[in-house]
Amino acid sequence: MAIRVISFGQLSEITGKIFQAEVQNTDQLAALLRDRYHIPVDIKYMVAVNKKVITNNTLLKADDTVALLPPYSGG
Amino acid sequence: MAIRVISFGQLSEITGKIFQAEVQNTDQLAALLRDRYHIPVDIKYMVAVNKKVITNNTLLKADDTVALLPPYSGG
Amino acid sequence: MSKTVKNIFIQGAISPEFISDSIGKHSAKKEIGAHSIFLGQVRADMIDGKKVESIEYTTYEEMALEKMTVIREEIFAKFELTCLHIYHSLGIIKAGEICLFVFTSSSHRKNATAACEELVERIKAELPVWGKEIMGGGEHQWKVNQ
Amino acid sequence: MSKTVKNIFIQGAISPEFISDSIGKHSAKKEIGAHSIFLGQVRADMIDGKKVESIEYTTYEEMALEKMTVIREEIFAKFELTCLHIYHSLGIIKAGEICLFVFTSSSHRKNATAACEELVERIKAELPVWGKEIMGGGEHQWKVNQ
Repeated sequence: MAIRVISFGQLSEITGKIFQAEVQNTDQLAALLRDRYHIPVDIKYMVAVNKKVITNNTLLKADDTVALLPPYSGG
Repeated sequence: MAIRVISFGQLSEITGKIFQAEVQNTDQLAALLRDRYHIPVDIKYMVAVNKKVITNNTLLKADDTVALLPPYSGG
Repeated sequence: MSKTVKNIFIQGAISPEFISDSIGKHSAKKEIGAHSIFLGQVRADMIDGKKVESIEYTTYEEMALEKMTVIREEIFAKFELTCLHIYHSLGIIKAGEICLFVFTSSSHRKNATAACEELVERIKAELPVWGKEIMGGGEHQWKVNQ
Repeated sequence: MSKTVKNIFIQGAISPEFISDSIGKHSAKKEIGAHSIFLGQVRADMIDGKKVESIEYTTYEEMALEKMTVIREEIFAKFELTCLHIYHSLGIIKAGEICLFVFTSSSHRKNATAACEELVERIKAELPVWGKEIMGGGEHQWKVNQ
């Protein structure tokens, strides 16, 4: 199942702005980011599913939008 | 000895903006304000001699300027 | 000891254009990261069923400017500021118009914000300025700061 | 539940004229006694001997506006405010230009000041916005909020 992932800030330089990920849940996505995109461990980020930040592993549906959010630095 | 007194805010409506007072010290001035100008007791004010607020009875010299300052209400 | 005594008083209301000019002048100071601005606006309070239409401000100017010089120095000593500007209206200011403009700038926000707040409190408490609230029918009452 | 989601984002810098227009619009609201304004200005920081010339801001707009709607409601519930306006720049903002404008108004100063401060803190902590600091030679680094 291909999930749409949007990437922001520093992460968008590594993964590109938008990509498709063949994952069932957010833990699989984290593994993919580590293994395929080689995101350094010192880069912290949060994951939002349909604009809500999640903290535990979350099942994904085909029409979900996942966002990768590095620490905010607005203002 | 005539001392120059400047009056501000509500007090200036009672005493006029500037007046001369024949007093030796600030206690005599307070008595004059009460007796001649009948300043009501519920009107609070501070006294400044040469722009410094005084709290105790203060001797006055001929070239001193005394100011009567009701509670501030700027801003 | 010679201090520069800056005037803070403006005859009449403080216009929004005056404020934007003041803001614009800071674009050359590239170490600034944060501005904090306080504006006092004349309120159309109801007093015993009568509406305040304007406030007439008067001051003991010499004493106020000396006091302001001291406050300015103490604020600069207490907070890390790039600059600090204060303007207070004198004369009749109509309800809805601006009568006080306090403007602090710093590299980081905490200093600008805290300094601005303390300045406003000190201006209201320590500057010999008086406001006469003028009602519709021409009656007036002397403003009391909270 | 239908909420009005207001846009807060502006492409490019926030001009002093935009700020004065915003201030001027409040003269008809005669219950206002105090305005508190916070402005964020892009700082020309030195990073490893290179000067920041601009910051490029990007956002996850849908999420940011939803979050801002919640923050706005919570601030209105917590403080007695007449009104509240927020503008954040997107795109490249040069050092010395203004990138954030937070504006609160109230009948009395404590509410306006406290609300403005809390809004700035929450905007910096909770809005999905990112700043890319662009140096003279074209290098960049991602901004970190303190």
